[in-house]
Amino acid sequence: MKLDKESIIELLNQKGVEVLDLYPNQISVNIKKDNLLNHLVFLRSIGFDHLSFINAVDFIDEGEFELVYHVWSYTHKIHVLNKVRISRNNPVIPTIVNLWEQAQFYEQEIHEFFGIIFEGNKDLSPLFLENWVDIPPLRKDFDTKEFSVRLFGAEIRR
Amino acid sequence: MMDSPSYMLSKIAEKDNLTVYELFFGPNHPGMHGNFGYVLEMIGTEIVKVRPNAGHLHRGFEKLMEQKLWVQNIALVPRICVADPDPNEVAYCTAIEKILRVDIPDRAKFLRTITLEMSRLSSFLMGMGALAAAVGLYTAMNIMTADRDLILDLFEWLTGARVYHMFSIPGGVRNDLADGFVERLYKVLDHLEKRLIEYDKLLFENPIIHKRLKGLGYVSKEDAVKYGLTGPNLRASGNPYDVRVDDPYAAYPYLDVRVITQEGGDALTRAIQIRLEFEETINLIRRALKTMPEGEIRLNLGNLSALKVPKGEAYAKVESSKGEFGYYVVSDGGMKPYRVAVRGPSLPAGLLLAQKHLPKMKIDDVAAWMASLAICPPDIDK
Amino acid sequence: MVEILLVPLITAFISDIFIKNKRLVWFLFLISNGYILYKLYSLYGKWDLTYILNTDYQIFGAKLSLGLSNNPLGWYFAFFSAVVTLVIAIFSIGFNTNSKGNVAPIWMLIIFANLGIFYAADWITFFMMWELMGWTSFFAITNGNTKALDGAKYYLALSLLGGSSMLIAILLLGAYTKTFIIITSAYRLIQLFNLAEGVFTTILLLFIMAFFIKSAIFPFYMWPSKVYAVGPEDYIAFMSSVMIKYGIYPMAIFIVPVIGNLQLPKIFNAGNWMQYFIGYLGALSAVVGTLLAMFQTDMKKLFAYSSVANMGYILLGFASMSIVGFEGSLFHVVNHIVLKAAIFLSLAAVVYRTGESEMHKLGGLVYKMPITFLTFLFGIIAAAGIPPLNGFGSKWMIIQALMEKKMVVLVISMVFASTGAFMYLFRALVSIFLGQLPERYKDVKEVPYTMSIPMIIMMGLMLLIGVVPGVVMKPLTIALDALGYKVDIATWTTLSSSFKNATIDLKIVFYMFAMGIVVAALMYLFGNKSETIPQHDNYTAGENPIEWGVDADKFNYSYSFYQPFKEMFDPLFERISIDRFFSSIGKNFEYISPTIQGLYKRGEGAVLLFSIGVLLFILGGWIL
Amino acid sequence: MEDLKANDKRSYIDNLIDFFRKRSIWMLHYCTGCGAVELPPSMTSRWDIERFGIVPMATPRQADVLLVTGYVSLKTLKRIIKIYEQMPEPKWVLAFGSCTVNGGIYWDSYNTITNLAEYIPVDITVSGCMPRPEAVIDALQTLMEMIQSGEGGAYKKYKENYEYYKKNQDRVLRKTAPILGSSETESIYQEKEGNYET
Amino acid sequence: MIAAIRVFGYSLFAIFIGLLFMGIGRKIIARIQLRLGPPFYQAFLDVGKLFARKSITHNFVMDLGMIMSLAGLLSTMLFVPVAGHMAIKTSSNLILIIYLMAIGHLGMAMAAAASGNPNATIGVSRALTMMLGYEIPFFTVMLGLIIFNGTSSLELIAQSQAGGILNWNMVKFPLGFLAAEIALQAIMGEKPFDAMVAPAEIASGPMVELGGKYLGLAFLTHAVSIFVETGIMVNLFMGGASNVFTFVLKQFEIYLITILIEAVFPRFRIEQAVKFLWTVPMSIAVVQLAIILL
Repeated sequence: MKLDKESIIELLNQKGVEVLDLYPNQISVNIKKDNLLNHLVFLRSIGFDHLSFINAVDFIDEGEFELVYHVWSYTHKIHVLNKVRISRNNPVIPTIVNLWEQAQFYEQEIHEFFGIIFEGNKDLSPLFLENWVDIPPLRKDFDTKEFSVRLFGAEIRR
Repeated sequence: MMDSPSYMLSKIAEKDNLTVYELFFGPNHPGMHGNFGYVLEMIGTEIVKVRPNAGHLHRGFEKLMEQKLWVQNIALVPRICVADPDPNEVAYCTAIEKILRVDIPDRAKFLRTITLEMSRLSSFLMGMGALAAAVGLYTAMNIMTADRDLILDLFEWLTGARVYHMFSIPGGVRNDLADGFVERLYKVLDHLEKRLIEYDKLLFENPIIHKRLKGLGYVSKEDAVKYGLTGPNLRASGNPYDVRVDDPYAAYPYLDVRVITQEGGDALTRAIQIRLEFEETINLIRRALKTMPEGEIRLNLGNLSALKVPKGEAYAKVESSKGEFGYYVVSDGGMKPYRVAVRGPSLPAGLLLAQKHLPKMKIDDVAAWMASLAICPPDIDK
Repeated sequence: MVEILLVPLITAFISDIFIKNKRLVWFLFLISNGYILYKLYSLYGKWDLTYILNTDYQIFGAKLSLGLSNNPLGWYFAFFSAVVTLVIAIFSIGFNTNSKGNVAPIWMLIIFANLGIFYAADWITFFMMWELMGWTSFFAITNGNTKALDGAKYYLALSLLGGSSMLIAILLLGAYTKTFIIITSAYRLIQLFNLAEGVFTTILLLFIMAFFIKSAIFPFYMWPSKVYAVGPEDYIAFMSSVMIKYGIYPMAIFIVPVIGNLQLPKIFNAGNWMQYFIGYLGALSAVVGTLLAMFQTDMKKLFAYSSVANMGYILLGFASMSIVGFEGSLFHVVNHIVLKAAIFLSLAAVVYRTGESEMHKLGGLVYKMPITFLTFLFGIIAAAGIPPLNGFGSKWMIIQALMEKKMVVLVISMVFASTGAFMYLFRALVSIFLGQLPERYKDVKEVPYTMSIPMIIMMGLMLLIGVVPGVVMKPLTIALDALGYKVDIATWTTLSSSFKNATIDLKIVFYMFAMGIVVAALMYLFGNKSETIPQHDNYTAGENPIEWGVDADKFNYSYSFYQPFKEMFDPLFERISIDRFFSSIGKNFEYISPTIQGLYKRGEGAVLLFSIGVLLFILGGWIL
Repeated sequence: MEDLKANDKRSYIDNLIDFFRKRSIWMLHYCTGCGAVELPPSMTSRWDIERFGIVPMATPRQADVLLVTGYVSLKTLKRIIKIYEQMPEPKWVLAFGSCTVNGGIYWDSYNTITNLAEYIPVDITVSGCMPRPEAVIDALQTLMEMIQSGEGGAYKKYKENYEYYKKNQDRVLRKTAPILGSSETESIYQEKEGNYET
Repeated sequence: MIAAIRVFGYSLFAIFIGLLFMGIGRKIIARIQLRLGPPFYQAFLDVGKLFARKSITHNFVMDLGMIMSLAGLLSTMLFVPVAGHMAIKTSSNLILIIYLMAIGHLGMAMAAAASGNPNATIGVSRALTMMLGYEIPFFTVMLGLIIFNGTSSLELIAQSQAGGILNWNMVKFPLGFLAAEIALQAIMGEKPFDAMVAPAEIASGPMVELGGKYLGLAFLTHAVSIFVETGIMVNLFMGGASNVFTFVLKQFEIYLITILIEAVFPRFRIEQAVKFLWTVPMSIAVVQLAIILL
């Protein structure tokens, strides 16, 4: 049964989460860290079966990481951006591997590039980088240009 | 007594770890497409465990894009997937346009659509060639790669570059079609349609291919959705989902996109799926050329180098030849993107399905399995 | 002539007394083997020597007499067995320096039985020796090793089955032909065919069953794999090369003349049903033995099945019932004795140094044991029947004979088996000697000279017989002449069949191969120089194996070597349950005869006592 | 003059061998980066470099030329070095695209090296981002000329200056003690999570 | 002495013809693939380069194996009558030829496995499995011819077909020729039966660690094997030849068929290949054999 965007927003509002209507076919949801799993289970139960991917954004000025869980429904044709903010100093969030298995690799990737720890994920070994000793590279305080100059002797071009 | 041989093999491995040996499939292996690796734990010629070895192509795209201007990144994005670059440009530009909340002219939409579909053709030709090479049919690979060049020539005429076109820009496309381009494109399409008969004889109707690929790497209808497969792989398992129809972008709302689905879900079905979609793509380009309106080809967004995108975020997705390419763009209102995150279509297949499928598979079939799933390592590594 | 029987007997008793002094015992073993060989050499040509003890007893009207005779074919078997036994004896001195049990006295007793079988003139002597050999081998196999008990019991159970069927056959034969003399009984049995076909067939089948059990022909192909896997390696070398031929010898002197002289209707212009019966069982054991050998993980088991397959070839030669096939089979007997002994000696050397017989746990030993490797290489080349070495000539003759007789199915299964032989032989070579050398074998050394010299002798023998088959074929021709076969097949270096222009000159083959080596070596020297790099420096698609926790052990493809091929046969093997049947017999056997169990548990002294008892019993029977 | 003398020393045999080498270049194609996508066209029906005797090979043992077809990430660099060292002599290296000269479009990336020639000796660099098949063929033909004239011998340089290359390799592959990142950040991350190994 | 010179001459001739065929074969495949292809003498250039190259060996077994493999095939070649001529006059017994050929395989397999690379060993295991696959149908066809002619001498079989194309076994026993031709595809290791080298699966299998002169020797071995195998086919089915030129031309015809099949087929998996060989060509061969016997 296909639901339109409004009724989904309604449903989510009933659950007590904050919904933002972004674009046609796309809504954004702000959720709390503790509510994450329940929320995703609920979304899945109403037909949001495709986890597009997970990504993190480093809001360094606010001292927070934002994790975005992209979920798409093949029945309702709606894309939901589920945003969770976590503290930058204690970046811990529960894993969703039990919900979607491919999340394993997205979580590994985010752990590698942002240093966010996924509680309950058994394997957070590096996936892409070897012998990385600096701070996780996709954090805003990591300066790739400076790093490249220092390690590879790249010339800075203006 | 009802144990399958592979189950017994894993039992053997537990009992006596000297029965196991390891084989490195990639990164520099003739059967590997791209720079990617699997470390295979094997008993005999059967795989019992697999460790994916990604990251050889990691360039830190997402970091680099934060350093560059909005428009400079147009040069960067197509490089994420070499085989099928245009979806990246379109997805990136669509995301920017979504945040800008502008609607581009219709002709620009059609031009984007045509480049996307041409890119799909070239990518399919490459994918079919890779499949042919994986099972040793180099003649098909040769002819397909040569035919792909016809499309690349057209691209060169249209955009000035063979592979990385940088054709879509925020607000539209760079330039209009040249005189005679459409006629030439029709000719190439006719040629490809004729060649399709030869491909059928060589590859898709070849009994040996059927023998080798039948039942290989079976994905059920439910699993395909569960594991996040997209594109032809999803449709070959019987799911009639296509981003072009479900979440239309560019000119697809004006075109009647036929979604091809097949039941089966094995490597053979996926190979035939590509072949069927290849035929459909030819027809789609013809329809698009017929209905393409005249008019402007881009919006005036001022000096693009000084483009500022208002604060906000958007996710834009595009159906590439391998599946859903998605760009999540966050802007803080400045000259550069605050964060660009890329969803490549190959990750579920290349990493997750590898761990599900490769155990119990023979070493013979790894290359063919990879080619059938169209795994493209650059978009896993980014 | 009797002294060649007495010498091993006396040696066995003496070594029993000095059983604790290993060096002395094995030295005695060597000396007496040398003496036997010398004595056998001097017996060559004296075909009318006999030693007969006539008695007045009659069993079913047949006069009971016990006797030995210098039978040409028996001499042929005995002589070449003795040659190989001597070489194994040299090897054993080194091999047994630090082994637990001491197999020498019992082994000597077996050699006594061995000579008795080949020299027996009548069925009663033959049967006594046969039984003695069966019982004593049980103790030789176990040799103080508890793990070996199951395999040995299995062997004993089959031996008893064979023995009892032979006893019935002998008694029936005596009752109907009124004689126990082997040669005479064969002629009378042929006459019996026209009188009582049922009895004739029964006798023949009972005999054939007994012989097939001893030679591990299908469907009794299981015991070698169980026995060889557990016995002491040097004794197994003897067992696999010499002892497995005990079934072949009576086939050659008794069954083949009987069947060959029958006037039975031919099927498809090719052979009668008796021929096909023997032939198909031979083909089955060749094919099944080959297939099973391919899928073994234990090297001794692998070569056990290889022996089964080789017995199959020999039977195929018999089945052709032509002189080329017959002579080819007898030639293959010697070839197999030599090559199997060589292979098992090199395996014994490997076990001696590494203590491991599972092939996938070995690897890369070529660095450490080059002489063993070369012996093994020679052995497998010979076993695969590749020309410059022995093994080819006999296979060639058998195939020619079968083709001549148009037995197409048999010849195709022969080719299947010998091509398949190439597969399992090479798999053993790769797994044991080539590939990566595991860390734990870094300190392995080549075996001492006492063991490497026998292996070198074996290599020489294989090359000699391969290039100059006359060294075997000349005595064989003379022996067959003495038995009344018209033979004109071989000169010193050529073999021929009765096809048109079908004479091969093995000397020329050798020359051509040598020329090939010269040309290839010239090409090799013509090339730029090469550099030797360590074994672990390998193409790994760019990865560094160490970083992935992959050591030499985990970079060896040797377990489940022919897996895709095996999976083709998996459904077939699941149905074959002959093994289970005999296994259950073997298991239940201990309940049938608790005596053996008790004897075994009481240790060596009891074994000795028991052996002496059996001997006295036999001697008593003989003298009476 | 000196060059001429060097040429004089080359005997007929040398010339013949170089002719063979020139006409039968076997390449190992390390398919890193974008240049890899232009190799199939150059190898197949349209451009067909097999007419010069150039064929792709499966393993480094069989290959004469190593093609590094684009940017080189750190993980790849390690493998390239291993493969380069596994190739028997004489061997040549062809680097594709601007990425292998100065990092190209990825010059400021934290994971791609900027100049391949610092780590292994490069004989010829093909210009372009990415090089067209014509450029690839041109480079291969230049290589053929170099081989015939006896110039192409960067592999000798690798032997002579092994310490230099080794030092550079070790530096970026961090085989020696960690030289990157301030010790403070490092210690912070070590405390926080054990997954970052030093 | 003269015999030695003759042997040397024959060896060089076989190598020359084999390499020439390889070069022409590559050219033909290239034309099928719409390419220009390498020059017809490319194989000579390759071999020249390989021998001039420095090479890498893992241990002496690799050297021994490569020499053994070339020597084995060369000695096999000396038993195959070339237009009725042989280096040393002796009986060219078919069974002997079949068994002698195995030594080449053994040498190659040994050299490959000596490198200790699992890829090479898998290739070897596949090659030997394939050998069991093709030997049976090929031998069945040969058996028919041997029984028909009452001789196992290749020379006599070739002579018995003298006198025009209608006397050729190819015409008399078309089914046998068909079965042998399919088996020959596998003997030569061409597609669809090239699972043993399969680059996309096991990185060119046995050749994975061979470089320089070892690969050069492997090339020469392959060249001689082409000569031997086509030579056997010409003698068996095309009635030998009256002069060397015709003989080589007939050999090329056989090779051409192989190459044409090679160009347009993908490869079987190894167990599929064996099953195929034991069903299709085998049943054709059995029918042929039955026709001959009855």
